[in-house]
Amino acid sequence: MKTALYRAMLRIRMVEEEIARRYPEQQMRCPVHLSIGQEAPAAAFGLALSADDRAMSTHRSHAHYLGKGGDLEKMIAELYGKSTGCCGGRGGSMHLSDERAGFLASTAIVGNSIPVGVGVALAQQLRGESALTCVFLGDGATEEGAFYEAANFAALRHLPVLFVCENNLYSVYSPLSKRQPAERDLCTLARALGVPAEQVDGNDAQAVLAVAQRAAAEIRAGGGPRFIECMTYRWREHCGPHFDDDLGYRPTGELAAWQDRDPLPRLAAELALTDTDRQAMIAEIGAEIDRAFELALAAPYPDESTVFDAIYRTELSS
Amino acid sequence: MKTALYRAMLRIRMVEEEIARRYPEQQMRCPVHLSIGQEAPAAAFGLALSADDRAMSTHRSHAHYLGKGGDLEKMIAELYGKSTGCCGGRGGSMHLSDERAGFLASTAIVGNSIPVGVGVALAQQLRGESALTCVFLGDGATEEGAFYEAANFAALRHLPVLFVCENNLYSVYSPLSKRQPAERDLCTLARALGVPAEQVDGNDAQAVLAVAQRAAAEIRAGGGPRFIECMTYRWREHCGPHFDDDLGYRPTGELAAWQDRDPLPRLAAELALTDTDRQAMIAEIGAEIDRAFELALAAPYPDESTVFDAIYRTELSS
Amino acid sequence: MSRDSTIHAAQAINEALHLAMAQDERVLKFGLGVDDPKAIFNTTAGLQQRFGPARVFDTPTSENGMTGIAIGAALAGMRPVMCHQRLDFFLLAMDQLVNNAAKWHYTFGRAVPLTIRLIMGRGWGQGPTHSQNLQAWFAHVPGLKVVMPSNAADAKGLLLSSIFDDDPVVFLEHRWLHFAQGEVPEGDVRVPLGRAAVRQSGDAVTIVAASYMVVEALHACRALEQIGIHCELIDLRTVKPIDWDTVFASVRRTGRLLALDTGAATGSIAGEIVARVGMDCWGALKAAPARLALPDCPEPTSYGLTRQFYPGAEEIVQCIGKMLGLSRLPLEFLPQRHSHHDVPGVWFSGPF
Amino acid sequence: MSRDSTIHAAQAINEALHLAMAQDERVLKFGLGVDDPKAIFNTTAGLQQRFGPARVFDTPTSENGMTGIAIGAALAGMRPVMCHQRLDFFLLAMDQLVNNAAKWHYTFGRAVPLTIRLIMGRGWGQGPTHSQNLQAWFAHVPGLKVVMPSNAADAKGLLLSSIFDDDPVVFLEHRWLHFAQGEVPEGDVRVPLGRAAVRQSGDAVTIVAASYMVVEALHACRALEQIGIHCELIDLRTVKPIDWDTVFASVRRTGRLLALDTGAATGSIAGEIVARVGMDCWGALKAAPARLALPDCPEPTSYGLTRQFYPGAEEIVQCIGKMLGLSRLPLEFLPQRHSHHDVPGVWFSGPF
Ligand SMILES: Cc1ncc(C[n+]2csc(CCOP(=O)(O)OP(=O)(O)O)c2C)c(N)n1
Ligand SMILES: Cc1ncc(C[n+]2csc(CCOP(=O)(O)OP(=O)(O)O)c2C)c(N)n1
Ligand SMILES: [Mg+2]
Ligand SMILES: [Mg+2]
Repeated sequence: MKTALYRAMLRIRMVEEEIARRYPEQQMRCPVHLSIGQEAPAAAFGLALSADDRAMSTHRSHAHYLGKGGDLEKMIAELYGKSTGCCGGRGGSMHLSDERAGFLASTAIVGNSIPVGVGVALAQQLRGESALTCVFLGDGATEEGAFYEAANFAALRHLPVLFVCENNLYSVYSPLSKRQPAERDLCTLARALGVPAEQVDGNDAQAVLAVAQRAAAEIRAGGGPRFIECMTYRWREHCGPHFDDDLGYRPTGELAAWQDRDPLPRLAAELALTDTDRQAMIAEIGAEIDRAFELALAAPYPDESTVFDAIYRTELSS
Repeated sequence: MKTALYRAMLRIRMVEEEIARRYPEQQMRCPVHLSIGQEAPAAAFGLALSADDRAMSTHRSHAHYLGKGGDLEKMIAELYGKSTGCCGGRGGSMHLSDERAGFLASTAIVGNSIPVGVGVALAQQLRGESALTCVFLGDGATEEGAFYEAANFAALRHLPVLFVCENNLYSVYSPLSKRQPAERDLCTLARALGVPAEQVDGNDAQAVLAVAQRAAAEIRAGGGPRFIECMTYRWREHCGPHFDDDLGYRPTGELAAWQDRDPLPRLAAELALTDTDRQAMIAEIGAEIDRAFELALAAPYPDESTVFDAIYRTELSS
Repeated sequence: MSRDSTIHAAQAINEALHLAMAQDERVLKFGLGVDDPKAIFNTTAGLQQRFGPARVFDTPTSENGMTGIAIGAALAGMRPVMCHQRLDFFLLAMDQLVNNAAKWHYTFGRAVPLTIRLIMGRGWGQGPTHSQNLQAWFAHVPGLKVVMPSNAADAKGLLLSSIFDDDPVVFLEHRWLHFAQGEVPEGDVRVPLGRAAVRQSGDAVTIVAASYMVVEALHACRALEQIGIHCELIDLRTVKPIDWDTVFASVRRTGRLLALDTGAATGSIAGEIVARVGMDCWGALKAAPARLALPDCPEPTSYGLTRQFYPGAEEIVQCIGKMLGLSRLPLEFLPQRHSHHDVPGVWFSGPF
Repeated sequence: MSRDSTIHAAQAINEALHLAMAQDERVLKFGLGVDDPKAIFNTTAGLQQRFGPARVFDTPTSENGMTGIAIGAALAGMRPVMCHQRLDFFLLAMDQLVNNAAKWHYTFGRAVPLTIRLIMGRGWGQGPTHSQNLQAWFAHVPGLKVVMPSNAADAKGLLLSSIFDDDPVVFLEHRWLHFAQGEVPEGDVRVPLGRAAVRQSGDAVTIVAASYMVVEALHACRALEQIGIHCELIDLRTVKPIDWDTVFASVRRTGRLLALDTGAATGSIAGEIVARVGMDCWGALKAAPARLALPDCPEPTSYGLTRQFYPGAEEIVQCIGKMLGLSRLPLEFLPQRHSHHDVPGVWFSGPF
């Protein structure tokens, strides 16, 4: 399990790095939001969830999709807008989905996948399933009324929802201090809403995994919703492939300090992974990634004549 | 001050009773939401506010309007849809306004006057005024994301806002238990949002007044927003003039228990008001009310030719 | 358990809900007040008693969040039927409706079998924020289906079709039509979405209407018949997508068009009808097409200001008279109004 | 501090904001990212440095709440200018916009001097929820003013007028027009709201457009001129209320109409133009009016699916060719596109 945790993080990192490397080629013609630096929650929750569990995510969802077992080839193809993409190219980076893996969808409007995830959990509860729904969100999304309304309903009905907030301290270029009062504690807020909450070091993969497993077990035992706040940090620009610390919106040294807290070497050390082990993983994952990009590049765009298809599930003859 | 408090409550009660009595005549042709039973907060906060302070309210706003010093004649005329109404008949019972008295407006969409009130407070702060804005809301309104977003901003910017929540346990026919988790405490929630909060017995007028004065003073001293939850109870139907306990949506005896806790006799006793004092007040207020209804009934409807006027402040020649 | 063949639309809606829930356990019914004593103007009566609180439940006052929750439940295989006592409240949920529900199938290929019942207020001082008829908004959004019944039978039959349709349907109930009486077949008798109905056949003018305007148009048609003018009245029933074939075929025969709407004129669906007919039936038109809709003005509350606010049968007759150059208008054949202008009938005494 | 006479529209907007804030201390500027390094595509650059964080500030991600707050500030005497990087985000705030801002003056008689800048995305895979052009929604709402500049000078002049107008104004900025260069007068030079501009005079066809479609129409007009066809191009500038006098006067001369729109066809403003012209200029029309707008379809993200999604100059030429029965179309005179279809110019490399 722990090697799997490392491997999942490494895979996410390598995929994101490759996207960043290739993005300037201007073939992935859609906005991309990378999770480099904040891989641990995606990997840990992905592992803690079972195949039946469902997940929903945000604009920054590559990691969550992959962590939950989403198909890599289909994701890369989606970024390239190809017919082989997980949404046939219609969604792009901000709209990923892999039903088979239980990754229902990510959406591009801040906060608006949260109630949708709660609705999925409502269906799970009504059907008496033991599965839960994991809803990934950012710190910025907690400012949306949609979060509040959804959390209230989840608490009211004791729904099997696992809210996972990746608090990376920023919404685009805006630090928390411009958006939330200084004394704000998201866990206290969640608790006040009726959702038991816990904060965890989001760069400590093992700690996140432990919290994730405990929370998932509690929810499955009928404990109602949980809120987990993972403190973490985005290394690259909000949207796009580059580093952007030169813009000066984050204090000097902040990025470096967080890079020192890179979740990958930390877990590697904790697991005493040998260099050989790591190299083997890198080679294997690298090959998988190369293949995904090759396939994506080689795949055709969707047939333009299909562009107006499937606006509805059921067309009305008219 | 305390006699004024009693008088203000009595006046609200008498006005509302008269509306209830006359409503079946079918001359007030708009929905009305009465505050009978929950007069104390409106009277106490009205007294604790100064003339410069602003207030915003909800669908159930007659009491707040009157408490803040709104013109009675104009309010009654508004209910009758007359040209002499505070909105010239355009608003009706759910849209009251008396600028002169600092009662800015009440609106008919649950929760949507809350951010508006916060915006007024923002302007007050930017202009360096010492005035504050009082935002009345119901327990149901705390379920709207608008409340959450507005409270977050008020806390973030330390705005001079006094949120007054009249928790009357119901939203239309729905008890709190159908809408909020059992463990919900609105004051804890407000505090978690960054707004210092306090609960008070909303039928104990003196207690409400004390809390109101303290909160207003703290806000004026630059303390930022405050949230006061007044526990109280609506006696009559949600919308309309009648009692409706026969519908069975409230437990038997609940209304009676709250009627035993009528804020009026309680304060009268505390103040040791004599019957003569009370009768004098009743006579005086009664005359005022009679006159307001007479004037409203006698007043003309607005000229129908004006119906399309003033959609804009500045018409664009076209 | 048989009943009169003639029932109110509110009862017809209730019947549709009972049938749908009995037939398919994935059908859920929630919204503010669905289980309260007033039962959404009696349309949800008996549902919770019969199908239990898991499937039929009241909600917090959280229109946006609850719409997202309905979408999620629909994605997960349920068939939620939400409702709002006023369309105006649903303005809080436009993000969920437009950014999620309407686009989900196109983007993700997954169905959102969601029905949202919106009641549109009118009269008794509903005023600026309890009376909006925003069907034009919904009809502008690709991916939505928008339904507007005009009578009791359609209220039932179209609601059944909406519930069992796999796409998000906005189902618009004009408050005054809740009181409309009509023959309603028992059982699961569905009226297909996307098909207009010809309510009156005629050759003089094509009148295109939906929802409450169909009632007003019927009065006008009957009065005009008295002087030998036969109008064709098309009840759109579904306003997104629109049954253009039926509209165009009629205009090609009559050569004249009057489009009616309960919403503000500018940008109305009636305007879209006029535009499409102007473009697609150009050669057939014998006279300028016309539109009757609400003024581009918020609705005032006052009884005194609303008397002329709503165009009705009289204005329709006048408009057609002008279009046909009639020298006399059969206004005396219009039904006499026995109640105030702001109530659907004498028995209505407010307050909601 | 003088500058080139020709500037980008983004810079023109920035200039308008600086001028307005310098002139009137009640002008506030807030919205997500107004003070960040990207400064809303550079339109808000330098404002916070110059006018301070009390008047220029970033906000929480709370579109609905912040809109209500802007309304309150406006009521209390401020002139807030909000902005949203995508119109799509603003769907969260429809309750505040429609139920409060639009109706406040009518109901309470008190002005709401609020300007809401909405940027409409296009291209580079903006996809279903970052590219919507919902001007038809706003134009349907009584009480709002809706402005859509098509060039740099108007962007400045109309924004100044919007800010100093006492009514709520929705100011729609097409993302690609931020890069439009043009002569822009320095100083407080305002362009009046509510007045259309005739961009090209002609007698063949009246083309009515707004925002980015004016650019495409200009290309089409120039190509058509090469074969002796002179179209009249009307830039609406304000789409609510519409300057009908200018539109009607032109159609009465040309007898032909083509209405363009950047939004989905059904229920579009272009449809309203067609409808009103059909009704009010009936006698003057010599041919069926026409409309070119976006398909009634969510916008897909894929480069491969968007190539034909947007009608442009070529489609305009084709449409006019059909209307006039031209035997040959001057397509070779249309400007050659040097960049991909999904970017405003070769220099654009994403990602936002
Ligand atoms: C409703 C809405 N408002 C604004 C945006 C623009 N936006 C895209 S991502 C983002 C940042 C959100 O911050 P957070 O939730 O913390 O997520 P992070 O990007 O940090 O992962 C914003 C504001 C949007 N997509 N939707
Ligand atoms: C957004 C919205 N949803 C629903 C309604 C219908 N409605 C009117 S008053 C009301 C009750 C609100 O309860 P609360 O805030 O507790 O106020 P109270 O009536 O108890 O004073 C509701 C749901 C509305 N007006 N607006
Ligand atoms: Mg963040
Ligand atoms: Mg209440």
